Amino acid sequence: MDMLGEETIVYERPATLTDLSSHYCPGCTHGIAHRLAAEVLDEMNFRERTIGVASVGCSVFAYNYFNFDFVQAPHGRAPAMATGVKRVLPDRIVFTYQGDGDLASIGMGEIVAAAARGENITVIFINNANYGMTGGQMAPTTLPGQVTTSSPTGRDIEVAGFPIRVSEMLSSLDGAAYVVRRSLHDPKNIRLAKKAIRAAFEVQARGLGFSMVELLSTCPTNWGMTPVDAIHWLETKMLPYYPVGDYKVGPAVAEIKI
Amino acid sequence: MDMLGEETIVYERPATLTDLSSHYCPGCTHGIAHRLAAEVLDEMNFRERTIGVASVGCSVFAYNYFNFDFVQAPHGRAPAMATGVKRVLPDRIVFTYQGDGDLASIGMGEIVAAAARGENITVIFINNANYGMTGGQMAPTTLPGQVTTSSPTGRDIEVAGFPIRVSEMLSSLDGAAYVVRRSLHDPKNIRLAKKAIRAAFEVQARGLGFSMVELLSTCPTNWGMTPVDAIHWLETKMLPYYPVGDYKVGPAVAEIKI
Amino acid sequence: MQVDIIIAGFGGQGVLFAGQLLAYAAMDNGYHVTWYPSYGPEMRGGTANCTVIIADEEIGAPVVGSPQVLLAMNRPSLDKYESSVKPDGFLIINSSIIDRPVVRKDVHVINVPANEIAEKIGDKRMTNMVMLGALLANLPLLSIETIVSELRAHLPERHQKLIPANIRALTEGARFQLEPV
Amino acid sequence: MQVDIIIAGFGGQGVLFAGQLLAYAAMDNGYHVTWYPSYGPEMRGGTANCTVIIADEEIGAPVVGSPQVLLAMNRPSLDKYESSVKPDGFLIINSSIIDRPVVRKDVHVINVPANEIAEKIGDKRMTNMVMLGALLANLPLLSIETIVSELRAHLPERHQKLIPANIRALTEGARFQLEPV
Amino acid sequence: MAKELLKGNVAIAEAAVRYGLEAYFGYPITPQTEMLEYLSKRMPELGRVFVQAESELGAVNMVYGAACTGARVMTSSSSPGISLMMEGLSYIAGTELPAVLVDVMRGGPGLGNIAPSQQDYNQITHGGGHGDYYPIVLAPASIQEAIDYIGLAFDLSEKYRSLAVLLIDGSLGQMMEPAELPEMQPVRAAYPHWAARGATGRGRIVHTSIYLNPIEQEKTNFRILSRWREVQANEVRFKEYYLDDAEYAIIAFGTAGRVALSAVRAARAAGIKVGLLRPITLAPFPGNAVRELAKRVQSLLVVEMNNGQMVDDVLANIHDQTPVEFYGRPGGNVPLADEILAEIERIVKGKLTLNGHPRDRWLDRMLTKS
Amino acid sequence: MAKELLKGNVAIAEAAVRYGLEAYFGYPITPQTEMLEYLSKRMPELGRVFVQAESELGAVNMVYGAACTGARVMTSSSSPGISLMMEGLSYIAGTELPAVLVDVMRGGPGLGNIAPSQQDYNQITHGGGHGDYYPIVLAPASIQEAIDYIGLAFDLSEKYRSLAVLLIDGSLGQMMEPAELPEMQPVRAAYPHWAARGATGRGRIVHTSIYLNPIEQEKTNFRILSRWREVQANEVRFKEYYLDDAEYAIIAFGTAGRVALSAVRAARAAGIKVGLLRPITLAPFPGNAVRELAKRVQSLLVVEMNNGQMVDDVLANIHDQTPVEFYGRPGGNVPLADEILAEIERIVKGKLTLNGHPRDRWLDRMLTKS
Amino acid sequence: MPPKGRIEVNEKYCKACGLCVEECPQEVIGLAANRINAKGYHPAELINAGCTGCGICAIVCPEAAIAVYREIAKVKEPGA
Amino acid sequence: MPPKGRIEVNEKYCKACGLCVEECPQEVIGLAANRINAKGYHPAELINAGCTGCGICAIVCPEAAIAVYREIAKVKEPGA
Ligand SMILES: Cc1ncc(C[n+]2csc(CCOP(=O)(O)OP(=O)(O)O)c2C)c(N)n1
Ligand SMILES: Cc1ncc(C[n+]2csc(CCOP(=O)(O)OP(=O)(O)O)c2C)c(N)n1
Ligand code: SF4
Ligand code: SF4
Ligand code: SF4
Ligand code: SF4
Ligand code: SF4
Ligand code: SF4
Ligand SMILES: [Mg+2]
Ligand SMILES: [Mg+2]
Repeated sequence: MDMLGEETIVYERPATLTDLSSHYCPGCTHGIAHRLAAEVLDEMNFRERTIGVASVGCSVFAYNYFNFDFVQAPHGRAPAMATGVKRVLPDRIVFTYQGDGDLASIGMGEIVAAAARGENITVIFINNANYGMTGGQMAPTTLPGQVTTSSPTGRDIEVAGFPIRVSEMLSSLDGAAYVVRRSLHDPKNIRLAKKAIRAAFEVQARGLGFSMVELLSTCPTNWGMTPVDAIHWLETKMLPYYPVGDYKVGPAVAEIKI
Repeated sequence: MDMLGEETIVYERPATLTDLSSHYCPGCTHGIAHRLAAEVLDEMNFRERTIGVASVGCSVFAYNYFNFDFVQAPHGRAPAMATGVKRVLPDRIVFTYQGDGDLASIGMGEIVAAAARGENITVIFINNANYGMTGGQMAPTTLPGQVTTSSPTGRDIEVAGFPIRVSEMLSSLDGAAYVVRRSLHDPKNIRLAKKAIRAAFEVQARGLGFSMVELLSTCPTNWGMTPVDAIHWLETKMLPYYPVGDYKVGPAVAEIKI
Repeated sequence: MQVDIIIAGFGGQGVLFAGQLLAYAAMDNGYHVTWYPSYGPEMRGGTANCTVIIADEEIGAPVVGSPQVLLAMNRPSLDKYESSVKPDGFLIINSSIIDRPVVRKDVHVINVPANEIAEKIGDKRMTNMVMLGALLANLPLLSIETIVSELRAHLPERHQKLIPANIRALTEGARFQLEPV
Repeated sequence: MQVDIIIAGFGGQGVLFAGQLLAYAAMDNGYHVTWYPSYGPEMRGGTANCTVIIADEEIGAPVVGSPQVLLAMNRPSLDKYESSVKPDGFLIINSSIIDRPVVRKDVHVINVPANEIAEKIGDKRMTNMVMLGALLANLPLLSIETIVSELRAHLPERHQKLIPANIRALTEGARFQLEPV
Repeated sequence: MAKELLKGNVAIAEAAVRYGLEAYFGYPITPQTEMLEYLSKRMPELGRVFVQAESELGAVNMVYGAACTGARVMTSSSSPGISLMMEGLSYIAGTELPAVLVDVMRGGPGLGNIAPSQQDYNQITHGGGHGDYYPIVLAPASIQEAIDYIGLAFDLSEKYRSLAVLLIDGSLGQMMEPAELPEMQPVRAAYPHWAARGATGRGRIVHTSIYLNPIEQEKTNFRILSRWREVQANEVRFKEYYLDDAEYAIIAFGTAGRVALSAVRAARAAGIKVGLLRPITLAPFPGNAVRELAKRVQSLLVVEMNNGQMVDDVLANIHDQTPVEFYGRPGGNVPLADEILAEIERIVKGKLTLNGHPRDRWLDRMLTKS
Repeated sequence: MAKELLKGNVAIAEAAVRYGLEAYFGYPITPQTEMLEYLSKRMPELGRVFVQAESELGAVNMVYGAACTGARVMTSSSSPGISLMMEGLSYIAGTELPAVLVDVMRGGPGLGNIAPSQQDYNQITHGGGHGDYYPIVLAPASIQEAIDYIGLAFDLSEKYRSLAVLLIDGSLGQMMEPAELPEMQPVRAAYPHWAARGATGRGRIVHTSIYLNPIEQEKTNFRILSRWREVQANEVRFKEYYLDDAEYAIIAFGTAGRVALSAVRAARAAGIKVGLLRPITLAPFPGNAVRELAKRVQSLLVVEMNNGQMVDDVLANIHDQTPVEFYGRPGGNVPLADEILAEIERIVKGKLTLNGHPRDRWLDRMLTKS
Repeated sequence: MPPKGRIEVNEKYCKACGLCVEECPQEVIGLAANRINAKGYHPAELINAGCTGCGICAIVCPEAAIAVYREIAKVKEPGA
Repeated sequence: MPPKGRIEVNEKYCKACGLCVEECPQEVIGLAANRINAKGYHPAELINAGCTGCGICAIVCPEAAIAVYREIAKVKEPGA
């Protein structure tokens, strides 16, 4: 393409992302979530006071991509580890980045306890309706009838039960200040997701308590789809079951303007 | 008292209770919950097909008091253990009996998963706002400001967070068929509690999924009160925070007439 | 020199506190001392006991099989420990509620109607102090005065007003002399 | 007799399946055999390889340091394993996408433009079969026919129609003769 | 039945099914996930129980519950997941119930990696959970053995009312090898007298591990230990290779054992009289066999895929003066036969010492190498 | 400072505070709950961190997080709770972080009881978690030692970037004894270079235990083991009593050690030349001291409050021909000095054997007794 | 006329918690002042006439210690 | 007239997922058919004129591979 005349930068890779190429599969929206977190932390100028907590799942290596301090938690225990960090360093920004297997299955005890305690941390929760890293097994978020490697004939609700709507569930807790669900399937929703992440960190910076942004995300590889088809599947299958929305916006939070 | 003329038995110790004197403190309403479960199982004629799952808490020895098969689970894991029993023996009646520390703290992962799976078991959940067995520490259900041995200046919500309303929380799960809260503080409420326990076992017998009856219960010893004062404290302090009510009554459940 | 004392009774009879007073007093008198509680297999409403060891050298085992002294506040305690007391040892019995005689013939038995004395003093909670007084009188290792000053030091503020009653209880108890075997 | 074969390439190049075919054929021809996959430290989108060991006695180690045969489907595989091949061993190279010559002088190198041949056959997925054909031609342990019958036995129903293409690929590959070192 | 080319994880799962597995509870973790995946299809097909638990804690406690009913029940996991099961395993042991666990070990500690290792030998054989208890631990070295020993695990577990663990490394889980599966056996029809299945026509049965009275707990400890002594007396298993005329011997289990076998063969080809003792039961450990062997050879080489764990059990059983050397590859590395051959050559050269710990000498060599 | 009459659990908690404890995370469990209760009051008073976690899993992972920041941090629990921490402990070890754990052991396995025991010796010293790792384990036998060694635990833990465990039995947690607390020391002002506290003015710091490449994991395993060898070389601690002229020796730790001391005194009074070696560091184990001692005496008696666990470490260190006998009381029983005295008298009578395992002989004796 | 009832307290179980005393609408239960059971508690007993056999004491008793009986009302003779 | 823009794809990051191609409202992005990057992907590139610099491609890119530039609209001269 020809060079333009005098130009302005509309979009640039956020400074807080390292220059490492990611290990995610092509089209996996984990990458979008990473980018949004980086953009927000850059905008808030929080790089030097942020400590991330990676979980176990495809995002286990999240620490490779962010240029700030990071620790890596056992499967499901990121909220507890984040609690340890945050209590010792209350003026730092501490967030966990967790998948749905990690947060809603093995880690359910820790996320509920952290939310109930009103732990002043932020949780970025990637709901991709399966266990990505281990090869696509059923997660608590797997849809009824969805075929996975451990629900080979489709999730049978009679035997494997019903998907957990985590945001709805956690919103019943008094300690939760900000709990919302967003989706990463199109530009508009991505923009809204970014705003929510910003709000969540703002909640933390103001000491208002537990904040969580659930993000509907694709797993093209294990869903067995192209990235574009995966986006479509998310929109048509996941969204109806997991409506985007604000499930808990505490009174003090409602005043935050992004 | 003088003997009466021809008389009828209005109330008798249920046959399913063993003749062992309990280890509970005087006035502890754990005993009422035991009695109600025994009455219901007797009425339903379920003794021979019931398997109880005791948890870790003051009720760890529940198995001593019921004259049917019983197993004893690690702290918090009763729903998982019950799942193991029930899956192998789907036509048996399987119930857990758990305290609030057991169910809502260490065992949160298991209870949420069991409810989400729609596990066809019944949970009798004793909420006494503290850890009775270990000497009265703060539980997830301890009220704001309540003094316990691990919240010596009263539960500080800024640091220790907010009590969890378990019934409300679990009712958000699709797998939960019947989730209600009752209280053991007066005859009327005890009668309602019994009805709820009956309904819960009925739900299970009909294969309708997960059922739980939360029972507000006293702990005179650790609350540092007489049994009568404890009843009063339950009524005036706990009830407002934990309203009795039906939090989830699935459609098929609503048809059950007790 | 080493003296092993077991104090045993119902939970609520002040067994553990009586032992602690002994331990404080022993420490402040320059002895080595250990205080070891045990709650028995019953969890609630059961028996409680503690072992106090007072010695003039480093103490090994904090638990003992055969104490020199048993302070039995109730019948189950007597039943449980009677046979373990060392020959020539002391058996201090709360005769108010222990309704059977001691069987052993090779120990010194001191019967103290502790409940009654305490009630006479006007405070049932003093039973343990009556018993402790009897113990001190028969085992001249620590003085009643020492115990009183430990009471002053360790009774919670709101109970300090009970010190006179405590002193009376100790003194009344101390009147129970050794009966020859 | 024991032959150690490493087949290595990108995930998706059919590396693991080619190895399994060899393993099935070896088993059905009465050999001892092991097939051992490994995914390298990268988790996703990385390289894949497998080790196939064919022997006439019980097989010890299922992994080997120095294979007799390396089937290199891509450049990273050549880079990684070239130096490990046993002297006098075989190096079967997918010359379509490996853009450097083999450095070793003490091994037999067979260059196979496998991608191109597969595309000529009309199915890119046949690359692995072309390579396998070359391997079989140079290591006369198992016949192409055996492999074909394993294909019939183990290709999923919906891929059975590809068998003729597979046969062509194997045969085309088999035309690549040993170049003397 | 004819031999089939089978992947380790799948072979174990199908063998368990054919040996009458009634219920499986598990949670995904590499490198054992295929077991769970396979059974998620297979068990429901047969009308048997499969549950993907919420976690390994969930899985082990579902096993605990199902074991109380007398059912043949199993779970499987890998190192970090096994650590999460420690409380549950201790309870199962304390309740004297049979249950089978498959541990497909990976590199550790911590999250480590998914490559094959034997780094959990101590955890599994010497009690990673609290309290005195004694799991039976079987270490197959081939897929055929894995098939056979999962059946043995069920039998021993039930015979001795004990935990039985099939302990393999990731490579055995992932590799394929021809092996023969057993015939399908019927699920049991009669349950043991202690099975809690509802008190129909009888008094209640209670399963618990709490004994508030220390004397009662001690009796239980003695009972468990007494059973363990029977296991020690009756169930020690190991395999010997080339030991008849051996002047040197290797001791290694599982994959390390089969790699060692390759090295032994290579050494034999070079005229070195070396043999191999491969423990099948890691617990009970074949201590007598090791002791007798030590008397016959000039030196012993222990090979493991860890920092040296079984080597301590070997040393503990050698009261004479035979030098022991160690070679290990922790962290998810499988030693190559050549590496072991080099070690054999080294010990043949002699100049071995009885002083110090073989682990220390090994680490010194490894650190100078790298 | 003057001596005070202190309860073990409270003494440890207050000592930890005075040694600069910055954060405590725990969960109630008898017989260690007083530690948590005490700190629930004490830590907030000082503006330090106290959190009652949702479980032991929560607690250990809060410790893990706090340890990443370089803070002095600790948790405490008892046997079943410790089992739940195994995964987290393995992660902490794999991440090479300092952290302190207090384990107040109770009778097991399973739920067992709340009485004092030493049944978790193997779990704690030989790695109850997965992977090769090596916690430093200190075993005080009095409240004064518990106070002193909690400080030592912090120091060693930080010096070697290692887990350090204070391992006591329930009786030490529950008993009272005069002891002197240290002066209040200030909380640290400077943090180690590796502390993750926000990347102000520097590049990022990452704490993880994952090394997908087995070679990197192996390097980590070697690094951890190398550090452990330093610990073994520098930090072995034990106490000796009456050993100068001893013809017989007892080896026992913690409460069993102090009971043994009473028995030794009684035996000495009866003219028996017996002494006591009491390991302070269970890991590193005082193997050399035991070996040298074994050469000097006619026989050794190991006493434990379990089925015989440390006895295996004793045996492993004795390459000569000294007979070893064992006496244990598992299940929450504290042996009486008289019982040990009887054992001393038995070994003095002689007729000991070098064959078989002392545990087997002991169990036979116990079973015929009861 | 209210129905006539009576209760039997199984003293083995009673722990003198007083809940039955508190809840009895007829206020006819008390704790036996001068008697203790094997566990050392002063067991509950009927201290006055007037028990209606309403069963409330049994409903609130945590120890299932109380059995309640009620006189069967005489069936009215036909024609009466 | 719509604004004029351009994008730069950092080929090191691009994995040819095609999300930018799909979402570009101007349909000016394609995957380079004949070129692969170090990881073996055909990277995205502008294939037609008409980019408005809207930034949508960057918003949907999971690899943060795209930088977007837009020409600064000439400020209208006063009086024009
Ligand atoms: C204790 C433990 N159990 C199991 C695993 C294996 N494991 C690794 S990632 C994962 C699931 C991750 O799924 P999710 O959290 O949904 O993340 P995603 O990969 O889908 O982003 C599991 C089960 C583990 N590492 N540790
Ligand atoms: C793993 C584990 N952690 C802690 C304990 C100690 N513990 C026993 S009971 C109990 C609390 C019980 O409280 P709750 O469940 O509320 O029952 P309650 O006694 O109040 O009826 C705890 C923490 C244990 N036994 N196991
Ligand atoms: S497996 Fe799924 S979640 Fe994981 S990187 Fe690939 S697409 Fe993303
Ligand atoms: S401690 Fe509390 S809950 Fe436990 S038996 Fe006593 S009163 Fe009941
Ligand atoms: S039955 Fe009714 S009236 Fe009679 S004692 Fe009981 S509560 Fe009182
Ligand atoms: S309610 Fe029951 S336990 Fe309580 S005093 Fe009455 S009879 Fe006794
Ligand atoms: S900036 Fe807009 S118009 Fe330009 S390439 Fe990207 S999406 Fe298309
Ligand atoms: S969205 Fe990003 S990664 Fe995907 S094709 Fe476009 S530039 Fe490449
Ligand atoms: Mg996921
Ligand atoms: Mg409770």
